[in-house]
Amino acid sequence: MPAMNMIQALNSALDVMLGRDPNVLTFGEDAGYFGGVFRVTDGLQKKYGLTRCFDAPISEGGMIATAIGMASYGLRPVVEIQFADYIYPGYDQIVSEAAKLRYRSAGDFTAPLTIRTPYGGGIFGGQTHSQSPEALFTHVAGLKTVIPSTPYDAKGLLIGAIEDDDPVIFLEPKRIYNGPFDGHHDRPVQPWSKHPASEVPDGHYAIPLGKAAVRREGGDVTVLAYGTMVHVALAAAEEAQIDAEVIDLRTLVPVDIEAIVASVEKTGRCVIVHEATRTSGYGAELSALVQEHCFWHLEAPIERVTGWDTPYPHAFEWQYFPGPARVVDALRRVMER
Amino acid sequence: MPAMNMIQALNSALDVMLGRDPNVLTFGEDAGYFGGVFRVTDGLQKKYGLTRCFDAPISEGGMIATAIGMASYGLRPVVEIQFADYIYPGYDQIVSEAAKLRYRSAGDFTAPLTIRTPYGGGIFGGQTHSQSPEALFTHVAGLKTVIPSTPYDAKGLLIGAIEDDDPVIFLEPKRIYNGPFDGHHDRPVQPWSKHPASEVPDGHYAIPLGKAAVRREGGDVTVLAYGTMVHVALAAAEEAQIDAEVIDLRTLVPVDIEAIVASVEKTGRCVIVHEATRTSGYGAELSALVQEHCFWHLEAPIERVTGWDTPYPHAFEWQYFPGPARVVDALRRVMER
Amino acid sequence: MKNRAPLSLHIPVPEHRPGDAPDFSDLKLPEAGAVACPKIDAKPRQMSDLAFSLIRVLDGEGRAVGEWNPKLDAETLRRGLKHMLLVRVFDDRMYRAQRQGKTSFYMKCTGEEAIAIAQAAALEPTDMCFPSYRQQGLLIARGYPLVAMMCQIYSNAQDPIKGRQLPIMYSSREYGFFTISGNLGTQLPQAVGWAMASAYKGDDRIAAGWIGEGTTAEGDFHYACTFASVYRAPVILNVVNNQWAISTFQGIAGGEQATFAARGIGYGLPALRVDGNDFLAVYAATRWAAERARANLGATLIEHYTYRAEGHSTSDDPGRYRPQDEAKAWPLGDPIARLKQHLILLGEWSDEQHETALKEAQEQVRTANKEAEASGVLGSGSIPSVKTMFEDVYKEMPWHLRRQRQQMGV
Amino acid sequence: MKNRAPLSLHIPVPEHRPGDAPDFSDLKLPEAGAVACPKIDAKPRQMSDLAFSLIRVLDGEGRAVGEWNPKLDAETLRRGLKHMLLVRVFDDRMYRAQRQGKTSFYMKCTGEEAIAIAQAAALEPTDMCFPSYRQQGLLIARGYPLVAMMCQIYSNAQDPIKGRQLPIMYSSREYGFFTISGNLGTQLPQAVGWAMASAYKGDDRIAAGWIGEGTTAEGDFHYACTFASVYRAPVILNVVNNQWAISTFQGIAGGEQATFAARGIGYGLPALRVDGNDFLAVYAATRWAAERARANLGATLIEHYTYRAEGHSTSDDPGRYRPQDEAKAWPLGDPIARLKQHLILLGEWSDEQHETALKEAQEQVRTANKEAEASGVLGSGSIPSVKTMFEDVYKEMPWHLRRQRQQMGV
Ligand SMILES: Cc1ncc(C[n+]2csc(CCOP(=O)(O)OP(=O)(O)O)c2C)c(N)n1
Ligand SMILES: Cc1ncc(C[n+]2csc(CCOP(=O)(O)OP(=O)(O)O)c2C)c(N)n1
Ligand SMILES: [Mg+2]
Ligand SMILES: [Mg+2]
Repeated sequence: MPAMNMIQALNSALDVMLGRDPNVLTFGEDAGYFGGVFRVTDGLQKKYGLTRCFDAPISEGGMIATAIGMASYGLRPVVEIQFADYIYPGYDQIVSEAAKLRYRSAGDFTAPLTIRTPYGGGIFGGQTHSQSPEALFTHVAGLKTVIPSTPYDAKGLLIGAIEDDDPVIFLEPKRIYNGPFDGHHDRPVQPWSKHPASEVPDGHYAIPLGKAAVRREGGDVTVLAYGTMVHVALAAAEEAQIDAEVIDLRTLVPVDIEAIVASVEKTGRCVIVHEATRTSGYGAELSALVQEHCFWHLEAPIERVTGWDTPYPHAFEWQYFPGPARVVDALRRVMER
Repeated sequence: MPAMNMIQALNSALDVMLGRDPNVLTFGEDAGYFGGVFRVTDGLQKKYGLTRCFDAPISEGGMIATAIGMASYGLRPVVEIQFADYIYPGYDQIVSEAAKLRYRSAGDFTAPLTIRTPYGGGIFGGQTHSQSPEALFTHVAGLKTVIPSTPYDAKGLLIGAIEDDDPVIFLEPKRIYNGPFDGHHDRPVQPWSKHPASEVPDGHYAIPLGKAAVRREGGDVTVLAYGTMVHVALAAAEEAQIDAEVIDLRTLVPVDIEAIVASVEKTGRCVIVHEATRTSGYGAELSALVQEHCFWHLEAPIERVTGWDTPYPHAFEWQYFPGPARVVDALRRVMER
Repeated sequence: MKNRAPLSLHIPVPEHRPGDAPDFSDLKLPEAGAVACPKIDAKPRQMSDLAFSLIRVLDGEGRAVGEWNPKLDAETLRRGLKHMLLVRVFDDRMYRAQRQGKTSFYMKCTGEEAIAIAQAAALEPTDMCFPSYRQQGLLIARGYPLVAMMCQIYSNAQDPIKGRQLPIMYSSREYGFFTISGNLGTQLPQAVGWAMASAYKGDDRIAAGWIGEGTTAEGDFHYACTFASVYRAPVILNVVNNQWAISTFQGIAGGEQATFAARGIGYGLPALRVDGNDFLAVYAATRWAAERARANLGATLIEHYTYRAEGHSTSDDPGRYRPQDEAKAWPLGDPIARLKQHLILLGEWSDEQHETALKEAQEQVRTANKEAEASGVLGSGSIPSVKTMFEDVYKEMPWHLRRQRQQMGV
Repeated sequence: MKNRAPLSLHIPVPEHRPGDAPDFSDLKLPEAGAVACPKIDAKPRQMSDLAFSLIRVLDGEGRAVGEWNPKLDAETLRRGLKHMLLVRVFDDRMYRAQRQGKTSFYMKCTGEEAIAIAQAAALEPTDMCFPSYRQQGLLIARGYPLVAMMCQIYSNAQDPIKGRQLPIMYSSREYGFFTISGNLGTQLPQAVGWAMASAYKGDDRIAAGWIGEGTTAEGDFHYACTFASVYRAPVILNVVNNQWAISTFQGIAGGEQATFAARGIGYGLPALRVDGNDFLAVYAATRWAAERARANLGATLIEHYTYRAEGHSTSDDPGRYRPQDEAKAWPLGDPIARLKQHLILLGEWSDEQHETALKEAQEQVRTANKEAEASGVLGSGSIPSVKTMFEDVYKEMPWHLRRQRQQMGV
């Protein structure tokens, strides 16, 4: 099996789906001839032709609106939003239309579209190339929100998302496009090829939405994470030398509540990690769910390790990024209790 | 002191501020000559002239964008969005611009604007006239989110919001514009005039943002609510005959953490009530905050009573609306623990 | 610069307000038949004058004149007239139903019937419509059951969309009628996307979308025009300029400075401005745009110039912001009366026939309403099963919705 | 309909791609001086041809010709030339700084210098600018310290915006330069709002906003045009058509079907299309629009037709999507060379003076950069105090941010 980085894995997922299903097409800003600023659609226009993979006007609202129209016709469009920070002009079409089409028409019309977009920090992108807006989608009934953390999952989940009959927000942790990142920015960059999850089958395989993955088994504390933070959490668990169980949620809505409850009931402790700003972040929902389902098992307060409640400041990339040190502190705090 | 309903109180707040400060102006769809579909700006164009209170194109994005430009000039614009359900076309300007102007320019430019908009259900408005989107704003650093529950507070908080130097999302519980509503839709409608909080001074007074109000003192359980749900919670407390302390948050961000902690440390129990859909609603943040600050005081799981995770269905107004019966059940559950 | 007058802010205001006598005397209208009809493959720039003029076919006497005359057979004209009558009768009945407390809300299209009815006639039944809430005529012209419309309005157990939406927010894939959104304008770029998909698949169906003149200020209008122009989508973009957006006159949407049709010019789209109360003119313009779209020549923007004869909705009282009876003064008249006059002039119709047709329409609506009310009206009688409240959020119900349904005890 | 060709989806493609020889031969350009200059109070419809033509003043020999010739004195011209030189030298230096790893990102405006520099000269220093990231020339023409720009680019302790933003996202209220947003287009309707406020206050300052041709597809462009038209805002709306949006050619933004200036017609805005590489034409058009705005006649849309001579940013390699050296083939040449030629023709400039001016610019930039680097570059040297990371989110720091700052241990 070839070793792929996350970009190649995502490209392979699109390649497979364009090859299998004539109703799949993809478009976005610079996504056609050039293949996308992150190269995820590289080569697809050449291989499948102008109308299967093309450039779009700089109009996130227009892209998502036309994709909804295409989906209502019967296609399965995949829209690339160049950075998650730029998805807001399309927010009305996502929230008021894509998310509600099936419900308001009692299933008469549906919107099986996938919106792919790179998110997250760690790349010195400043406040408009580093955002983590997942909670703005998890609050919206009718949407599914997916975030992969490895090349293998990226391909399987993207295929799962495209084949899903509901609208999916597919957030790609751009910091780990080219290699896993545990938050130690001062250490040499690792390529994916050294990581087992870079072994990606060429053909079709789908990872069902709604299923989490236990990345590290442990008995003392449960760490809930997704995207880049999965790797940070794993590093922190090692460094803290705490028997932590690290769960990669993979799908935020619908979330894999069984996996979460099973783990927290076992460990009695929980740390939630995300890059997004803290207040009303998805960590709040996870914290509420855990205490609702596992209250009598909790031996310490649930901790949230998150981005600060500020925009992402260019000069303070690593002071803002919730790195392993902060996760280690949180793990120690919950264990002390 | 005149008895005012919430519409009159809001109108009075705008009247006072237009009279005091030539830099205050207000505009919105149908807000000029006609005085707004809910009559909140009634008479203001006649009194202050065309340029102080005027009609706007049907362009929430354009209204908020131009208001930001006006605010950066030095004005204090008050924008009316006809229904909160229609604010999304302006979401990018709110999140990417109004919320970030001060930070990204290090205070060189600021956006002291107020966005007023009616929200919430209970009026058979269907899924596009009943939404409660507060959590989509509480997650955004740089925004303040305010929700009044009485005429007195509506005026004082709106003046506080207009005088505040940061952008404020001011959500008006339209179900209680004309009278308090405790969720008993089968009982005769009460006018505000029978309620003490309808005594509203004519002149200027401001309620500082960030301060909650204890609406009912109690020792057994803390109920956190805002807007219409404050009245539902008060009714539920009576009906359950439980010694519940009902806190009206009034400002969601920055939230009055001291009031919350003081109460929950006293009661050891907490029920959170809001109309918005449950998953990633503001109740999740409240739940997370309470268990982080009061973990060792909690004697029962924190309960959330919220709207279901569906759009607001026209035929099921009262099955969807989180009425007193559901709050009573929650109060009983937490007390049984 | 200092010795120049200070800047001042311009706020557009309509010429007449309550208390004034309605007066359209300074409205300049070209004669019927005055506007030339270009070939469907003509270059948009060569026809940009059409955006500032007005395509009219029926003249004051009810004659059909000029190059845009679609020369329709009497049968088609009679069908159109009957459909317009049916829409008006339906609107009156449902308006009363709301006043009687049988539902929460209703919206009429009185005075604008020609637009949806003539366009439905000019389009193929398989073409896809993305309407606003004022194109109920499309469903009626396509033969959608009145009972189904009424059950939607009553949110009763027979409501095809299970009581999920506000009255008049119909949806019917089968009849090529896209689920109506309460959010203005969103459907227009969706129509463009549907049309792009049709072209992508080598289909022959085109799409049409409708918004009001007030809604042109939304970004969605701009998205629709941009994508339709760039990808030459086979779509007709209709702007129904009934001159009012609730209480707000068209000047606040930009109507003071240019026509709404003129917006098309900047995108290189053919832009037609049509007398929206003239069944023949609306039919001809729509037919022209449809042929152009089917010939892979791309999209057309059509402004339908009309007047909203009644309130915005049952929640609105136009007497508070515009002169009483302004509707009666509207120089382009009533679409039903004008088509009737034309048919009578042709010797294809009579007052007696008209009376009969009206009675038939009333009877049809009465019967349908009886049946609909039998299934219940809002707040009394049958309603959809509460269980269904949790369905269709997703294709399969996830755990959290199943759990919430249990908490609901259903 | 069945016997007609099936529909097909049109995807615009540029004429030339890597490997092709650059070729602009089928570009039709009117002669310099060919376009008439209307009075500032002329009706937009009477000047709609301007949107499809091109205002040019400098001809091939460097003569200034035609009605649009602003007849500037030699001193103004020399200042403009020196400012353009300074911008280009500054860009080259900062581009190298990024390549040397001293910062994360940089964007040049090479080939587009005339736009910001001529417009800064045509506007009053107190007029408010809402730029995109390609109008660094505005700051330079207004005398903003180069060191401050460089400290922003290096995110060091002297960065006026405390390291909060990506390089080149300058902000200076004092110099009438609005804080640049990473989100495209948002500043254009904000400029309209600022202009409305100025008119509301009876001020005499006008506003100007800039976006690229690709950004016209955003809703913000439509909002800006709509509000500017409806409220007659004293604002100049500039679309810089450099023909590329990163890798995407202008056809994907609608440039295949019409000009970007033509968008103004539908809003009833005067729409000028200008040779963006012609200092005199840009100056004249801007002056015309500014006078019109100050006379309470409202907004003007200006398309500056130019060519993005280099990569989109330091992250971009144009060789991957367009022919090598296409810039050199651009028929409207280089704005610096053209103004230089004009000044020499006037006898007001010489190659020697040009050499000296260039050296002075290089010296000025070198000195400034020394000073800036002394305060640190990205990742080494001084940075703003970490405490400041939590400031300016709100005017007063709320409890949760104070708490987070404590957790951070600062
Ligand atoms: C996005 C959005 N903003 C505001 C509204 C509230 N609203 C409903 S109808 C209407 C007026 C629409 O006027 P117009 O577009 O001219 O259509 P008409 O009603 O005249 O047919 C408004 C402002 C809405 N439904 N959606
Ligand atoms: C809302 C938004 N969408 C996408 C981007 C990513 N982006 C940055 S620059 C750019 C191209 C802009 O092209 P144009 O408007 O022509 O300006 P130019 O760079 O040519 O000056 C894109 C797509 C963004 N910054 N903001
Ligand atoms: Mg209208
Ligand atoms: Mg460009």
